Amino acid sequence: MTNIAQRRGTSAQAAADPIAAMVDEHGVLTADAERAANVSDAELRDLYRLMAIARRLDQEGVNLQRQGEIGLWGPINGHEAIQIGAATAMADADWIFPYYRDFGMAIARGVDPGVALTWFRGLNHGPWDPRELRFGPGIISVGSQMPHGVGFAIGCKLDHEPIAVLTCSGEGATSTGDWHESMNFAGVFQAPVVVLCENNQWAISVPFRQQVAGHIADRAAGYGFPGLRVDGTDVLTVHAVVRAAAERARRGGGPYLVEALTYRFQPHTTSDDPTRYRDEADAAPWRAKDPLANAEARLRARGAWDDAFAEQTAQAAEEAATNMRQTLLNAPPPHPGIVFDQVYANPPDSLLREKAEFVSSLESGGAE
Amino acid sequence: MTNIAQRRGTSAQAAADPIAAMVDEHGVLTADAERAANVSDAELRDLYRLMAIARRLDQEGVNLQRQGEIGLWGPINGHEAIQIGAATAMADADWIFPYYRDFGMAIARGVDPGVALTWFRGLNHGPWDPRELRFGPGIISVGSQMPHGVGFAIGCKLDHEPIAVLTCSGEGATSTGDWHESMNFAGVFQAPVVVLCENNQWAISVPFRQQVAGHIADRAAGYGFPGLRVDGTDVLTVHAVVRAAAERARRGGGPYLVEALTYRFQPHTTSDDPTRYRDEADAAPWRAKDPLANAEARLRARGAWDDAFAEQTAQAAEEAATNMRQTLLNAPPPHPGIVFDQVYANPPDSLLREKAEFVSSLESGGAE
Amino acid sequence: MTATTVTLGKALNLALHDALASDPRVLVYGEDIGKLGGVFRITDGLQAEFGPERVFDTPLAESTIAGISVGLAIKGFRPVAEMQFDAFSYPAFNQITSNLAKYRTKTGGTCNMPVVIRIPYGGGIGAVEHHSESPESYYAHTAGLKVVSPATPADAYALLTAAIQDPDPVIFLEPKARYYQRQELTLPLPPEPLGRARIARPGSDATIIAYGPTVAVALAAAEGAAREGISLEVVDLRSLSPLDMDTLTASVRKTRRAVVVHEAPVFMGLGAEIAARLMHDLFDVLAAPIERVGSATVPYPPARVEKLFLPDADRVLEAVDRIREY
Amino acid sequence: MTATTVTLGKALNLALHDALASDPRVLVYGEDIGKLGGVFRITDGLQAEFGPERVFDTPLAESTIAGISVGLAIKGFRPVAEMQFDAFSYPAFNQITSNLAKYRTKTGGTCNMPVVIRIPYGGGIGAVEHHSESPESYYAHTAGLKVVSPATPADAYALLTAAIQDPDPVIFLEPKARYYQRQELTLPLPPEPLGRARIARPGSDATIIAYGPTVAVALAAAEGAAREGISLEVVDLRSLSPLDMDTLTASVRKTRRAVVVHEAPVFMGLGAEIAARLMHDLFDVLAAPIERVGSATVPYPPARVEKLFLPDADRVLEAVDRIREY
Ligand SMILES: Cc1ncc(C[n+]2csc(CCOP(=O)(O)OP(=O)(O)O)c2C)c(N)n1
Ligand SMILES: Cc1ncc(C[n+]2csc(CCOP(=O)(O)OP(=O)(O)O)c2C)c(N)n1
Ligand SMILES: [Mg+2]
Ligand SMILES: [Mg+2]
Repeated sequence: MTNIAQRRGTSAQAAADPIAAMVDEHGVLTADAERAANVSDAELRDLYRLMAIARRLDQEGVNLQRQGEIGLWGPINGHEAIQIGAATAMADADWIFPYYRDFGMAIARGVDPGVALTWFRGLNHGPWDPRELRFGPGIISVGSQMPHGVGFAIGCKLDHEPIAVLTCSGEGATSTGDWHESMNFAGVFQAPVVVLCENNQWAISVPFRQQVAGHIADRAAGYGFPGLRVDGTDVLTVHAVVRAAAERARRGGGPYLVEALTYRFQPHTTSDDPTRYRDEADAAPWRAKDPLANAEARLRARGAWDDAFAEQTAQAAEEAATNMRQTLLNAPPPHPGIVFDQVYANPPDSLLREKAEFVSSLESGGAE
Repeated sequence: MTNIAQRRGTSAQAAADPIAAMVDEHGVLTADAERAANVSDAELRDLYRLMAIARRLDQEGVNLQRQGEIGLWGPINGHEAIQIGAATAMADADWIFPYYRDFGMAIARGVDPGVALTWFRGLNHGPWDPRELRFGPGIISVGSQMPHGVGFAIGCKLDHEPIAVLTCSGEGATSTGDWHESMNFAGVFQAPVVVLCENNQWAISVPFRQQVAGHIADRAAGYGFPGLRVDGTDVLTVHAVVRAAAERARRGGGPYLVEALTYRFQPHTTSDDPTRYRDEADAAPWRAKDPLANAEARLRARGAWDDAFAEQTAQAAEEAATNMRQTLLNAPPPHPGIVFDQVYANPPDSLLREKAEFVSSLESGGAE
Repeated sequence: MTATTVTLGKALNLALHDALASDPRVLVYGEDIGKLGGVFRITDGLQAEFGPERVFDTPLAESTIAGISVGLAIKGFRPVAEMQFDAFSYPAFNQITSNLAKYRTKTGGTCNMPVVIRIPYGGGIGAVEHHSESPESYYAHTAGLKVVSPATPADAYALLTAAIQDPDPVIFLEPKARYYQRQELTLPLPPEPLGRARIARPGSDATIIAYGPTVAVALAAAEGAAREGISLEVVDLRSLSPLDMDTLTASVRKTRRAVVVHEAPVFMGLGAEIAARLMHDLFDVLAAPIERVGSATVPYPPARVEKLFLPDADRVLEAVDRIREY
Repeated sequence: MTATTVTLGKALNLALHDALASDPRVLVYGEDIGKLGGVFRITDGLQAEFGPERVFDTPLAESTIAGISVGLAIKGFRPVAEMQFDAFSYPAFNQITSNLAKYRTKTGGTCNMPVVIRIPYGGGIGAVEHHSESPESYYAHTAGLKVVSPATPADAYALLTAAIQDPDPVIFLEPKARYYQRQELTLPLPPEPLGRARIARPGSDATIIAYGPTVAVALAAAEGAAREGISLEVVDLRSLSPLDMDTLTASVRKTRRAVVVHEAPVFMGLGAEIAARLMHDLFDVLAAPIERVGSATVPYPPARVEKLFLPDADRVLEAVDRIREY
């Protein structure tokens, strides 16, 4: 019986993984890989601009929550490089299946920020048409978006279309059964999927080491495909690595896991009080790794940073914040009847009757 | 940020794993390890005897099903070395959380075979008291026994008791969310658990390569503990490796995954028709690896095999089969009222009333 | 288009076949549904005919079997996923309730979910635990799903066809104990619109409301009652969510008496909703309270005693006696 | 033992505290229940006092949170596990229904399962989806579980204490919108035996049956009705499975009219079982059909419109009008 020796040799495989070779021991793009990735100064500036806008809008999200205009906000501070780097790495025809915190991805993908926030204003459960921007809804039931992305990717393969799918989650989500089952499906069906884990070290109050046994990137080997841990505070690294993994997927290379490390600098959401469970000092080593400062340093090193750019960017971010607020505050409240309309494409008569009664009782002031 | 470099070094860890060093590249105990394991000839004969009995009883299970005495039988043919080797490797105070196919473990652990079969005769859902033999019920909802074993193991750790827990499943079960979640819990809580995967290459009609992406033993590294693939047709290997893993767990060494390779020589259950999905030829390479023949060869090599032993063993197996049949056929049918009694330790009045009505309607012949 | 006698199981198989043949976007998948053809052979021959890209085995993971159907639906497929047995749909419960049932709402009504989850259900087959459950209450209570169960080969074909064509998620409950029930059919039958109950037998003295596996029980009871000169009307729900209250109300308005029969425990079973509604809507019409016949409030019992817990014609007739004597 | 004013949330916290203090086998665990004290602070301070071996955070995996409770119970612990929100108990559905509820049966009555699964439930808090559901029907329909929900700080303490002491699995549903409701209590209260409803307000013209979050709604309705000279009796179920039919029947026998109020969709909600039973058992007594007030047959709506779907005193009073005018 030679089965025992038949192992696919995961370490050999890792060594043979050209994507792994793109990063150094700190998970940062090597100089060679940076050259090969060929991200122009203009493109890098675009990434920076998107990150700066994302950060400003994120802050505005916090403000809006404090002002009572939205019910909840889950800050993305610390995730800018991952979300902007990864979302922009996907081709237009590619798909992204995000999780609730992927606001940065949403705006990079073209979702109107003010519209995105109507979700947290309680006007709806999800304000965009996924097919319009090839961007799924922000899933809240942790980990449960994974099978959607993998299923979609299997569909792309069945359709023989060169489409790659990015599925996103936090590191806490890797503890869920759905995460594992999907990883296994991805491997078994060799689905064209890039599995992105935004490891911000915390799942609400639970730190990484109490959440995850072993290491996330290491788990990919157990599913027969490569996994790579990268510096999630460096937008260029995330962008280049995810782009390479997506290309590989489109070429039929199968799934790839990217674990991007960063830190959740803010509370889990505006409802959270991190002083109960972590020290400010915990964040200290990460402060030096701010995604925006990192990107700025890269631009400066390239000589692609100047005051005019900085100013334009700040202005663009400010404008975006104003627009977001305005769009949000102008968003009309939903007609309650829509709650009935959205459930089924082919609603049962009984539901139509229920709606009619509901609406007429509203109109007669009955239900209120 | 040195996090990236902080990896626990899974390959380094594997190299440092003294249990992994016990087996050769075929997953078979090395001569050195065999000496160190110090399993006496008498003990090896006991293992053989249990396996022979298990095989004979397994055949009797098939017979009884064909004769309509039980509704279903899930043959263990091919699993004898794993089940007997592993069950006997656990100390008396240790616990085993089996799955439905672990009949060999049950009898090794002391469950009366005829009583065990009352389950498949439809007399009950599980005929033994787990605490009596420290042997859990045979769980049918695939993979869902894993959290029970890990939970119990966490309990042992909380109680500071040197108890190891063996949790068992097939390879199909590794696809379930519960398997993964439990592996992660085991790693996070450093639970004293030996996770045994009885990889018989088939989950009903689905072959290993369509079931499992990557390799099962490789997955342990992703949870931060070691995993080892062993020859599941060699009882001595399984016994020695599981024993070492259990000792390690009792000493606080944490979880260990053992993937034991074998082949399901028989149909999934007596309801199954494998001719629809596999060729007899598939089994051919495995035929040479029959667990009983393997053990006999080991005994012969030690000069511990003789005709008297062979005959005594065959006779013991025959007797066991007769006893099993007799016990089974003599088992009294359950009083239907017991179905009410077993649900709650503290049953609601309403259920007691329901039972009373049910019983009185039975007695008046009403419900039939 | 000639009449043939088919079993309920075969009718399901033919419906899947014809759906695969007529719509290239239909996919069939689940555990052991490929070469094996499913443990009940409902998918027999489909992989051989339509290939392993359209009919495929999955790993053993019900949550993700349900979960990929969401992604595949967005990609424009019409997934028909099988859960091997009733209780093995429970690992998929979160995907079904939190995602499948709510995805259209979550996407502002933009993403339809034309997904069918097929589940063999019910008992009486002498099986071990977890293989004989009646999970319909769980799904019927979940807004966003449609829940259907056929009781005859004709409906098996026509309702499964409609379920696959429907743009919304359908939990399709197959009465596994009736897979071998036969009927002469002229196929293909037109799809049967979801949501409509069927008068399985007209009658006037009382209405027996049943679905799936208990329709045959109700018919047997009606047969027995007829011998005693009692005329029972049998309504086969077919759709468990929504309920066809028009048909139910019309029948019970006429008979003024009703019994609901299902295998699930009476407590919080579908009979609760039906009884509550009928007694509410026909409060002044009813001559007797609505009776419910179902299982006791216990986990599904071991095979040896299961028959004592399952509804049978006698228990239905006792209930009929109670309401006729009321 | 002096009287203090505590919130419902604090009463739960004190019950957990006292259980941990009095029984060394009690364990408390779940997501974020340690240092954070739970997202609602129900476990506040417990880890600090009882240490991380008895009060601990788990990884984010509800199925295994429920699943380890089975193993820990066999090991002789009394696990009290928290699901962070209602809909996040769904990933644990298989462990709860297939294992926890059936384990005693599966082991021939030998292994008790003294496990409490705490679940904050219900809506009205302006939350995003999955945070406002009412899953009680799912659990109440599952034989082998007991399902409990307190409506007052006193009951929160007394019922949680009893649930932890009970040898069987209890799904303990906490009305999260009422965590801040206050009451003056003299603690420790004796445990309140599970299975008994409570007359929250005596009355004579109709019975309002409520539980958890809707008890306050029912009381407000009764208050409003009283101003118009109508006397409503409010029954707080406390136990959703089993139901205390004796108390319910006695009340409705007296009032001859009843309304059941819950936040869950009316369709297959607990009101169905209650209405079906009361109309069955009191068929000749009732002066009007039992009314049910609950949510529409839709996924829980977005925060901005949720109030329109939740039962309020006006909707209860409209239902009362309907049955009084009947
Ligand atoms: C199934 C489920 N369980 C629990 C929750 C509550 N919850 C929301 S976010 C969260 C932590 C998630 O952590 P992680 O995956 O690391 O993502 P992050 O929020 O850090 O970006 C928890 C427990 C949930 N939303 N879904
Ligand atoms: C959750 C669940 N899904 C499906 C089944 C049906 N089923 C019973 S055994 C089995 C295959 C299990 O294969 P494996 O884990 O390899 O164990 P083996 O039977 O080969 O020993 C399946 C699909 C089940 N029992 N439980
Ligand atoms: Mg995180
Ligand atoms: Mg197997």
